[in-house]
Formats: sequence, C-alpha cells, structure tokens
Amino acid sequence: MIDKTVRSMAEAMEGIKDGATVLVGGFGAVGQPNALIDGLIEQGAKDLVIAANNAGVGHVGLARLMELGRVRKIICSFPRSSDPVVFETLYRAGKIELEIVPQGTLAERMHAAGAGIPLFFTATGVGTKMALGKEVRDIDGRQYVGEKSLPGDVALVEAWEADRWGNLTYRESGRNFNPVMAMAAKLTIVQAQHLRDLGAIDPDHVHTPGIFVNRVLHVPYGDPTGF
Amino acid sequence: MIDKTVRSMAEAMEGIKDGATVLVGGFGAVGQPNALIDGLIEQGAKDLVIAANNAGVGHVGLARLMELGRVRKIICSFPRSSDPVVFETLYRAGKIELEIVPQGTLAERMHAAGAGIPLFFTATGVGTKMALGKEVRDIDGRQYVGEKSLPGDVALVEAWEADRWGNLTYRESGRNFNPVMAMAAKLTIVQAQHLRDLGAIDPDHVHTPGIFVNRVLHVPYGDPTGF
Amino acid sequence: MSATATTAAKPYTRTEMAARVARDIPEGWYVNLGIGIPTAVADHVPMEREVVFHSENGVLGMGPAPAKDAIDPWLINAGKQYVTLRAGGSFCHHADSFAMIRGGHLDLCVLGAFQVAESGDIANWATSENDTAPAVGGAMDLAAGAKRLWVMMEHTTKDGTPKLVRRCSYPLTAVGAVKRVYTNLAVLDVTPRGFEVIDLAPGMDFDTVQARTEAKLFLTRQ
Amino acid sequence: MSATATTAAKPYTRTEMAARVARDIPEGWYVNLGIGIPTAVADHVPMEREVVFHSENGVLGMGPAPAKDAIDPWLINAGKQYVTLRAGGSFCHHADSFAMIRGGHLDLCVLGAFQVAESGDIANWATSENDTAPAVGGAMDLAAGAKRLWVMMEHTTKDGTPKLVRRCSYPLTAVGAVKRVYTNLAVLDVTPRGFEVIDLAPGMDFDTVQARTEAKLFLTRQ
Repeated sequence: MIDKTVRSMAEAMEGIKDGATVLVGGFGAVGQPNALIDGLIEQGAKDLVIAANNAGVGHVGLARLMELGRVRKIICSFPRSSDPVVFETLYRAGKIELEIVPQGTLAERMHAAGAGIPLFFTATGVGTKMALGKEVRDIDGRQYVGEKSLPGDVALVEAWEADRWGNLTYRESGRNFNPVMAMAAKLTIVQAQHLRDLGAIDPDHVHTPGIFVNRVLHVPYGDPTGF
Repeated sequence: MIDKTVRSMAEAMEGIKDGATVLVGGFGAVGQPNALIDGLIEQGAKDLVIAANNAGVGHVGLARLMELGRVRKIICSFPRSSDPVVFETLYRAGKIELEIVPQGTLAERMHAAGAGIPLFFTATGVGTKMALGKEVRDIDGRQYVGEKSLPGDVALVEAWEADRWGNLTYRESGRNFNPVMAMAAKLTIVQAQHLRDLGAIDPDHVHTPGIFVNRVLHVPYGDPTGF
Repeated sequence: MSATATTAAKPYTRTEMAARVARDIPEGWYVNLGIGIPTAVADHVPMEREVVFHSENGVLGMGPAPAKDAIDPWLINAGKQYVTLRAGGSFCHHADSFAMIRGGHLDLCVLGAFQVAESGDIANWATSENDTAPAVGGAMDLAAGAKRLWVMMEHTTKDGTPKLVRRCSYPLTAVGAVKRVYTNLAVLDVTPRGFEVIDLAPGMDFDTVQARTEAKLFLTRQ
Repeated sequence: MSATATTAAKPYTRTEMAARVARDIPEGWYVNLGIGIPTAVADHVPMEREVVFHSENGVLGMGPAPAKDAIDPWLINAGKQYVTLRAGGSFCHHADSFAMIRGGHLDLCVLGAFQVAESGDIANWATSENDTAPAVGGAMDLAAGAKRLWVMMEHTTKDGTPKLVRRCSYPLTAVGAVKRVYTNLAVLDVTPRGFEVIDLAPGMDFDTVQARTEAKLFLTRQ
C-alpha cells in the first residue's frame, strides 16, 4: 500500500541536509506551511538556500529561521513585508545573500524545473538589472532574457486536502506557489488541513497529483490568521 | 454584461481567415470539438495550418477538411490512426505538408505560446531527426534542443461545462490538449456540453479560466462515441 | 503642491484620478491593478460594467473588499488585503497566473511609478542602484506582459521634482512599456514623438503642466 | 522462431514477458507502459501491490480495462483503449502530463522497440529515414524523460534479424536512454561495457542468445 502520510514532524523532516535548497510555499500568510517551517527550525539543517516569495515577517517562521543564522541565501521577489526587520538587519550586515527574481519568473523557474525545462526565455526584465549577466536574444523582433530553472532539494507545501497517495487540493488563494514548488523539488513535504480517504477527492479536481508529493503530515491548524 | 456565448455556428466561426493556424483539441475521439470542425468545414476558410495530435480518421472531421483541400500543413505527433487514408493519400501526393513534433513538445510549445515564452529547451529529441536544424546546447552537462512556441490564430476546444464568462471544465481524459490550446490562440472557440449559470462552477475547480476564451457554443452532443 | 499654481486649477485628488482611469476601462477587459494608488480604480467601476480584475497570486475576478464580519481568510490579493470573488471568478496557481500576464492575456495593467520616460520606460521598484533590499514583486512581469500598461501617479514628487522625464534615472522596471500616464495634473499618451497631453485636470493649462515636467510635452492633434 | 534452437529452451511468450517485467516493478512506482506489447504488463501487477500507471493523455492511476457494459466513453489511454481509474487516480492536461514525463517524475517507462543499441540508443518510431508519414507520438518524451527506460520486445525480427545491435540503423528515438531490455530470450542490462545478460528464458543458454544478437553480450558478475 502506498502511504505517504507521516505520523510526526520528525518523520516529515527526516533527511533534510545542511546546504539544501528549500522551496517554501505561500503568499502572505495564505498557503504558507507554518508548521513545517517550525519543523525545519526544530530539525536543525543549516546553510540553507530558501526560495519563497517573501523574506519573512516579524520573528516567526522564515524570519526566525534566518534569525537563527540557518539561511545562507534567500531567493525571492519581495523581501519587504510589514515587518522585515530580521531579513533587513542580516542583509545590511552582509550575513545573508539575496537573489531578487521577478515574481512570475520565480514561479516559472520552478514550474520549468518540475517540467524538465532547464532554460526558457521571457520578456520580463529585458533592459533592467534583472538581465545583467544573462543571455539576451532577439526572437522574432522582440528581446527576451534566458532564465534557468530553479529546482529544489526540498519543498514545504501547505494544502487544504490530501490523501495517502499524496493527491492535493488547495483552497482559494492558498494555492499560489505551492503547486509549482511541489513539482520542482526532489523531496516534497506537505502539511494538509484535511486528510481524505483515497478516492474521496474528485479525480477531475486534484490540483497537485500525488506523483509530485513524498510526505503528508496532517496539520489541522485552522485559518491562516490563526498562526 | 460579459457574454461569450454565441447562438449559432456561423457566429462561432466568424472571421476565421484563409491561411490561419488552427489548433484543434482532442486525443482520439475524446475531447475533440467535432461540431466546431464541421463548422469550420462549412465556414470555408482554406490554406489552413492545423495543429492537432492526430491527422484525422476516415472521411469525417479533420480528414474531411483535408480531403476538401483546405489544409496546407498539419503539425501533429501521430498522423497514423485506425483509418488515416485521407492524410496518407494527400501526403504521398505531396499535397499536404507535415511537421512531426513529439507529443510532449507539441503540448509544451502551445503552453509556452500561451505563457509568453517564445523559446524553451528540452531533452526530448536530442540526437534524433527532431533536432535537425534546431539549436542544441549543453546545460549543466546534458544536451537539450531549443523549441519555439506554437501560437494559434484560432483554437477549437471541447469542454464539459462553460459559463458566459468562458470559464471551462473538462471531463476526465477529455481535458488533454484543450487547455493549452485555449491559452495559445488569439481566438478561442469552445463547444460545451453544458452551459452553467455564472458562479455555478466552483472557482477552485475551473480548469480553463475565461480569460483564455472568446466564444462559447452550447453543443450537447452526448458522448464521444456518438459522433 | 500644485493646487496653488493657477488660481482656477483643480488638480485631481487620488479619488478623482482613480475615477478618471476607471472611466477609460471598457466592459469585458481583464485588468490588473498594481499595489498602492491603482488599487482604488476598482471602486470606480460600477458592478454592472463587468471588468475582470486579476491579482498576481492566482485570483481572477476579484470583487470589492469584504465587510469586516464577512472576511474569508484564504482570499487575499497581491497587496495581501482581504478581497472577495465575484460570480465567474476563479483561482489558479502562480505559474498559471503569470502565464496570463506574460502571455499577453491582460488587456490592461495599471501601475504606480517613480518615473516614466518619454520613451515609455518605467521605473517603479527601486530609487537607487544601491537599494539595500530592492523588492520587485510582479511589477516587471506586469509591465512587460500586459497588452497595455498605464501608469497612475502624482505628476511630481513632494518636493516638486518632475516624474515624467526624458530618461529614467532610477533602475528600470521595463523598457518602452508605458502607453498612458494619469497624473493629478493631466492624462498623457506615450507616443513615438513623446508625451502627448490628451486631457487636463479642471482649470489646468498646458504650460503649467509643461513647467512641472522634465520631458517635452505635445498637445494631441497639434 | 527460436523455440527450436535448443530442444530444452522455452522462450518467453508475450504473456510471460509481461509477467517477467511486472515482477521487477516495486510498489509505489509511477509507471508509463507504451502502446503495444508493454500494455500487458499492468495485468500482471496485482491490485494490492499499488503501482500507479500513467498515460500520456493526462491519466494518472489507470486501472484495468472496464467490463463491456461499464465503459466510460470519456476515459481512454494513450492507445485509445477504454480504461478505468483507480481510487487515488487523477486527470490533468497534456502539458502537465508531459511535465510529469519530461521532469523525471516517472520511475519507469516500458517501451517496445525496433532496435536497441549497446550504448542504450533506442529506435522505435520509424523503420526508414524516408518513412512516408512517421508517427512519433510521445515516445521521444518518454524515452528522454523517465527515470528508467526499459524495453520489451522480441529478441529478433520475424526473419531472424537481431534487434539488439551495435548501432541502430533506424532513426533514433533517444540516445543512451535504455537501462534494461526484456526479450523472449533473455533479460539484459545496458551497462557501460554493453549488454549484460542478467536472466535467461527457461532452458535458454548464453551462446544461443549471443548467436541471435549482433552486439557482444556479457554475463553479469563475470
């Protein structure tokens, strides 16, 4: 029997290594795998490269992971937040590397990694700092920048429903980066609000098929504001 | 009020020009927009480039369109079928051009067109005839072929449900090429089994959002074997 | 700062600017409103004129802000504000959401900006080459991808420095992308010969606007 | 054609070949079975050993063929045969389905072939450079994309021409992709030194298999 559900956070986090590239889902507080981020804090891996849309808020979650000195580099589109003090302090002190990526390019670089496309061209960023050091070419009269895929060693994903095969659904704007991160990582770990029996999720409505998922932890944490 | 539904086949087909590139959904008999193909036969546009997975069966649908001399070129992965006599006769007589594309590359070239990606690299076809005349490059120690996007002037799409904003769902394996073709064309025309009230399709379950759809014709034709 | 320039002149307030932009958006358009000033545009499109608002985080068909007792905590926009979804709206993932943007499926994007050049270049994400943690978000994707890019901003900075310039001095968001600019003083199209004034705030005259603009302005159909 | 070579030899029937391949597929693998001979492999994986079968046309988690009176006309596989879906199965569109393939998410693909070279090259889509309408389907994507490619085919053509060759003479499907070959005579791994025989059909001996093979064979752990 295929059973991707795990019983404990320790089991969910097993094997995440120092130096790993970790893709962290969520946009704002919605669809953010808060329990798994706390699990990663507990687990202890360091020298991490984090790819996420933001760079943490306050002193919890990603901000806490950074504050503990465990993040070598962050790849994101928008390091600002309502309270980005941890990131900004580390960044000004030269204690964390930053790679800024336009939000759509960030999403597509992970989608491409999941889809076996190592390089693609986009008009986003042409003529800006984002194109520095990258290949720019003319295709049918318009300029485009070459962007490389962004694969992860690990993805931390938040889902609404999951089953033991790892099929997932997301709720409303909680979908955001989660599906592309699930595709892009070697080890995809999911925290799910609801565990469903196999077959209970309509096969036409599965958002992330189980082929992209390795581990599922049931975390019925409530709504995104409850964290 | 946005209302993408049209009342007649003539209205659905309006403005398709000679020389147009037409993307035709379906895989086998499932998800194939049979009524719209007949509408295109009736409408009269010629010198067409057709992109579809197959090249027609028997003397109906796409095969009929070809038999009438209206197709200049077909772009497909698998021109063989249970009865490919029309295509094969035309092809041997040099009366139709053929561009063979690996099935996944065909799907991704249309997805890329819809997503604003004019060029991407894939390992599919490296070292084969498919790579002839294309850029091949080494990326991180593996070889890849550059493939260009395949945009359409028109897409003919078959859906299970549609609403007046053009939101679509598909049924089971009827989804196949339809969503990527809907994204890739300037004019996306849909035949839908069921018309739903706006809001009746769960927003978490929309497969093709209306932004990719221009016209919806209600064609409750029954099951795919009934054609 | 500009209301005192000519006694009769009434620069647009931000609300009036939003209403002015909204007037130009026809039914049926798919529109992304950038974070900040442009967000208010939606309030001035009447519900019966169906315009489909898109947000980068996978929301298509946004409606107005919810009542305080009707907040859905899973439903936010790119500015991380709670929103609602209209009948006909839908959700998708980030790559699909940006496929809509990058693939040219949005009829319009309205962004705020620090500077717009007469060539249509826009600078809206960093005010220095050495910004200590510049945040670009989806601005570059939107500016390069939408069918039309309109900018909505004050005509000058608070200290009176022109924001409509010959050439941007701040880091660019996109090159040659802006089609139209709505400011508190005027509405201007970006054309091959530069900025063309197509409308003026009530009582505003061309020379006053030109005086507050670094780039040379033209009048339409001159 | 080969059953008479040595009196005791019993080449695998197609059903036995399918059972032999099925034996080597562990629970939990995601597997695509090519059109033709490989399709039969699924019949030999017991339902309680959960293997997730994928079909190019957006079906993940295929079950066995339906009873004649229980056909679902919207549910076909890449061979256009009616199939069923297991609990836990799901549907997706073609680009997502090939993202699974191209992105290396399938543990295994089993294809038929015209020729396999000792370097792992495979030719399975055209038998001439001048094929009048060659049909490639998803074979190139599967061969290049799956984590492992196994080939299942007769050891020789009907007229006895070897299909395990030094170098393919037919147009290639992929270069250096094949990891293992199951024939009616033997099971062979493709290794850096060439084909290694890891199993033989009942009563079959190495020299008989070598005689029917153009490429040089090796015995494992020799």
